[in-house]
Amino acid sequence: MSFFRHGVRPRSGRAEKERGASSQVVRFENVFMRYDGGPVILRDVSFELEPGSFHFLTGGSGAGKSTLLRLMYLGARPVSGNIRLFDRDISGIRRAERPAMRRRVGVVFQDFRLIPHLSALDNVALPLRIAGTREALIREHVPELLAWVGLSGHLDALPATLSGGQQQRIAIARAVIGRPNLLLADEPTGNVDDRIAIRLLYLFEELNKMGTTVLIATHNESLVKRFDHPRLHLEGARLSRVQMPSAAAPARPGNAAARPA
Amino acid sequence: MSFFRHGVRPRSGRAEKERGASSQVVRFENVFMRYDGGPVILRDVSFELEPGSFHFLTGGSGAGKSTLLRLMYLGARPVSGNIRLFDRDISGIRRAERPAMRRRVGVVFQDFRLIPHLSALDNVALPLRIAGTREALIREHVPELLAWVGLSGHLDALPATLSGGQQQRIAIARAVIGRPNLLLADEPTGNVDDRIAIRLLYLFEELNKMGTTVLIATHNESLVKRFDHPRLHLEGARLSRVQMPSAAAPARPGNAAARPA
Amino acid sequence: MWGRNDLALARDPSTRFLPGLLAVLVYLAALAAVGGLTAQGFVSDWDRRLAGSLTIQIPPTLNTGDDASRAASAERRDAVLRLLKVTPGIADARPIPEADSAALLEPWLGPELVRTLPLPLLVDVRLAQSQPLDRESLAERLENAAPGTTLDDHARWLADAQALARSVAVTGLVVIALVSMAAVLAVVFAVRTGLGVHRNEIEVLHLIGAPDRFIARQFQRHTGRLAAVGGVIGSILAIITVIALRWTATDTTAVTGPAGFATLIASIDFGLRDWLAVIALPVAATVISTLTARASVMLSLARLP
Amino acid sequence: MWGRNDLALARDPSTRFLPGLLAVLVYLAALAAVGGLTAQGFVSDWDRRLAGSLTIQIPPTLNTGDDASRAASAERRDAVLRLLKVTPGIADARPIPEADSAALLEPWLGPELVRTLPLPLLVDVRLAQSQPLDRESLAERLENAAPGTTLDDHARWLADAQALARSVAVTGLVVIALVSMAAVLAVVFAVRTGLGVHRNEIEVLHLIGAPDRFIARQFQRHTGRLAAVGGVIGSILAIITVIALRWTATDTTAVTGPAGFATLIASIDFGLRDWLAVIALPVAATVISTLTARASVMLSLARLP
Ligand SMILES: Nc1ncnc2c1ncn2[C@@H]1O[C@H](COP(=O)(O)OP(=O)(O)OP(=O)(O)O)[C@@H](O)[C@H]1O
Ligand SMILES: Nc1ncnc2c1ncn2[C@@H]1O[C@H](COP(=O)(O)OP(=O)(O)OP(=O)(O)O)[C@@H](O)[C@H]1O
Ligand SMILES: [Mg+2]
Ligand SMILES: [Mg+2]
Repeated sequence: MSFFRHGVRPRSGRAEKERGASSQVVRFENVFMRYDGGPVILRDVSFELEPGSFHFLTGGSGAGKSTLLRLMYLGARPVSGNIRLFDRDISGIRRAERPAMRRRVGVVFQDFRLIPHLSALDNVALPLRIAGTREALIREHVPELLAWVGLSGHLDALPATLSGGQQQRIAIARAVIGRPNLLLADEPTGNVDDRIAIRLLYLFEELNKMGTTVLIATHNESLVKRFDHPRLHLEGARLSRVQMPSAAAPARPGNAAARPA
Repeated sequence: MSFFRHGVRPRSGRAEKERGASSQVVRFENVFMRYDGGPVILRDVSFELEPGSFHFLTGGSGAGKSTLLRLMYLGARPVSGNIRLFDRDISGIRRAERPAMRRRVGVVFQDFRLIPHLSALDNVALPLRIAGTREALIREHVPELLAWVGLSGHLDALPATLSGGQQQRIAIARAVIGRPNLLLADEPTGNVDDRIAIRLLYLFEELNKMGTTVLIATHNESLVKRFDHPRLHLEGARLSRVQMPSAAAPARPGNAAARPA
Repeated sequence: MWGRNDLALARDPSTRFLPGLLAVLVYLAALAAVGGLTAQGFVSDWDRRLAGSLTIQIPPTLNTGDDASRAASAERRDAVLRLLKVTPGIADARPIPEADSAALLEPWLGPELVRTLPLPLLVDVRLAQSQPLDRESLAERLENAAPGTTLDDHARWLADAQALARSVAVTGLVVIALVSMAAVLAVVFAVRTGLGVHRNEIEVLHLIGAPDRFIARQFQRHTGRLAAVGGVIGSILAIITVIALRWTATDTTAVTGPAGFATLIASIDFGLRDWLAVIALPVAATVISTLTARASVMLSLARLP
Repeated sequence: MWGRNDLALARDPSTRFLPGLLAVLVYLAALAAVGGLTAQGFVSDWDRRLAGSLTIQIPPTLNTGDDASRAASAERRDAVLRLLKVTPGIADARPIPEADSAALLEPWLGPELVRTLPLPLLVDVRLAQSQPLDRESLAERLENAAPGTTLDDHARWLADAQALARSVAVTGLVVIALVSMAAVLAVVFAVRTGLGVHRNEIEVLHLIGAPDRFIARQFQRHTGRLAAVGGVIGSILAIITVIALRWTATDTTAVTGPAGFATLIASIDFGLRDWLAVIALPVAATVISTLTARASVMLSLARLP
């Protein structure tokens, strides 16, 4: 993936990683969350994600994984508690500043959320176009990334004419194309086979090596076991850190970064 | 699941299974399939599904699993070749007869396809209402089935307010509520954890025991391994039968019913 | 059972606008219809009034000023009036006061001349509706009673009025046709767009085995209901507008005198025909919307395998 | 770079209908505008023509028939004409032939009387646009040249014509206001519904970090373009209709004579003002649609976190 090394973002991912020692990408403090009139989904949740860390997020269906991610990409507001994103209290961010914050976060939505009338290429190019990237760069990098996820033959296809797994890979490409500081992926391998799932996880790891903090919500136990990253587990509206089955300390510095309260 | 035994369909599933010896639920003969201007997706595919059989359908992302299922629920027409459904050549079925044929097939769509402005209950009740079932029976059976898939607390929720896995379970409930003769499930466990996935497969097996022919497209290898059913595999536009890792002959009569050409 | 609540399409926010759009269009069509009917009614009323009247002219004696000729004139007038009273087919005969005929002529002759000129005596005659008048015999008997008396049946004016009535009627029809065409187009567009939002649902219903007529029924009922609501609102607004316009026009007439369109508007009276038009429009809107919805759904369905 | 092709909303089939709807509405508004302008132009033209003319009446001698009085009349007329020729502010003075004045009076006096009555001599005077006329001094000198001569400046007719002009203008304005209001409502509804289809896309763009103005720009451009297309089609159709109506009306006039509305329609001439109105309407439609799209998107966005 030469793309990530010579990519479209001028700033270096590593720089952020290095100065990240004293700061967190995400920090939850006593966060409560519920939807209007519904049950409590997060109860007194506190944790932090340090820069460059890589976590899985697990939990039963309906446990609140998507909701937790939604709070991080400013897609919902907590009922109470503090959330800090890139060292800023999100309740203090003005509306006009929010788009810039959101552009630092890449999101793979569980239901993909592709724009139906845009081709695969245009869907993936969207974050770059929003950021005002030159068209020449877009023409260079987007096809490269799409080739990497195995879609070089489908650059001009509309989402409706692609298979479920192909759509999911476009959603992933769109989330990573802007080399975000934080990547949130919600069930990113639910529609692909294990071979592609492993390839996609390598993509995330590659991005992570460049400094991106990664959080992946997944049900895929075999994937969680195969990739030796720390796991946050949601159950009964509480978040806990699950001990690795392998006692060996994780190799990457980021792996120790999650400290659930 | 008392539901399936005392269910809403007056006719017995077993009766079909017994008289099914000489007939097939699905029979493909030299089927070619491609979308307008696209590559060939199915090349000279021949196989049959006998009544009461239970198969998995595997293959890489974009291999054509969803397309194969689409041909079976009359959602697309093959370029050439013959498809027989319930012993009738589908090219000879008049338009007016197709709805009745389709009601004998339950489909779990890969992208769920729930009606966004209908509650969970109304979405699941849809096939019964189309078939003209009495409202009293609907009020009795739909909540029972939704409880079984773990959604008793969400009867009145709109799809948009449900988690990915919850939506998927509604899609499954809608496919099985009418006790179809043929159940086609496209990646039905991509958004749920293994515990729920196993529970859902038990549901399909229960239905299968009542006589329904089941075909499940899936990427979930651990599920395929755990449930000892024959597997059809799509690769390079061709369908083949995969030998079971366990040499033991399958216990159910239906398991031997797939004979790929 | 699966009757009224249907697909719960009513909960769908995107179709909220259909009643609004239909209200606007039915409103326009209702105004056009009422305007056209009124204009036509006004003209045919005028037509009828003119056709129901005659003016009789008794020529003056040429030497004015002296009392003898005045007396002679008065005598001739009375003879004519007596004759008219007993003629079958005449409802009423009323001499036009001299001041009035003078006013009629003043713009043509100037104030000076009117005062000095010997003016003819004019008698306004209303014909009876029930009985026809024998004009020829009347003219003959008038000539006997007061030689030189003429009978003006407004033939020239009538021809003009009829030509005017024709053009008003044609213009009115053209306007109504245009507005109705626009309304039908807008309804078709609106319904088809509204259904575009439901394309996915139509496909799902089709694929899970709903017969075409089941799907069409859901959407045509829903659309018909929305159209009915919009149509009724539109016609109620139109009625309110017409009543308000009449009030304003009556006031305007009081200020400017009986001139032009204000008079026309002030003369609008809501009759049976207008009520029928105003009731027919929402019904038409509902029927058109229902049929459009049905046709659109059937068209979408025909494209599906 | 991310300029014209935008979100490729143009490929979206559900917004196809907006140009159609806008074409219909601009068409209606253009017809109303042209109709209103024509009616007003017709009346003010009449106004101007009357205001630029005078009629001078030279009273007849009372004893008609004998040649002496005829000669006296002719002499007085010539004296008046000579005087008028040298009066500053008068462009032209033309005696109305006796047959014409008789025809004017015939409907009022009847054919008999007109033939026997001593008629005044009428002189039609056109005023010069460049120079004002001193009416008082003219009246005085006329009285000297031919005693009893009066000067009719159509004051009464003018008042009536002005009242009519007022009501026509008011009616025209009301109609244009109604149609415009309807058009604006329909456009707002249509645009908001069209955007309803894109609710999900707006949300996605928002969540992946597109600033509000970026999202609004996409939709307002797209909508503006559709509206411009529809508006232009509508005004072209309106122009064609007006031209077609004129043709038909000219034919009708030939058949029925110069009566009523047909004459009015036949007199429609496409002037600068009409062209401005016809150009202004699609521009207005585009601006309104663009602003509505912007407001709707901003409203959706305001609801998002
Ligand atoms: N927009 C919403 N409004 C109301 N309730 C919601 C909304 N979104 C989610 N919920 C509820 O919140 C709970 C948690 O949902 P969430 O999507 O976070 O679960 P999840 O862990 O992602 O589940 P899954 O693995 O099935 O995707 C569910 O019970 C769901 O019904
Ligand atoms: N409606 C369509 N029009 C054109 N091409 C299509 C259409 N649907 C699918 N395809 C193409 O057909 C191929 C097979 O698609 P299909 O959805 O059957 O794959 P699949 O095996 O279900 O994959 P996945 O596991 O990712 O869902 C893909 O390359 C896809 O791009
Ligand atoms: Mg989720
Ligand atoms: Mg698929």
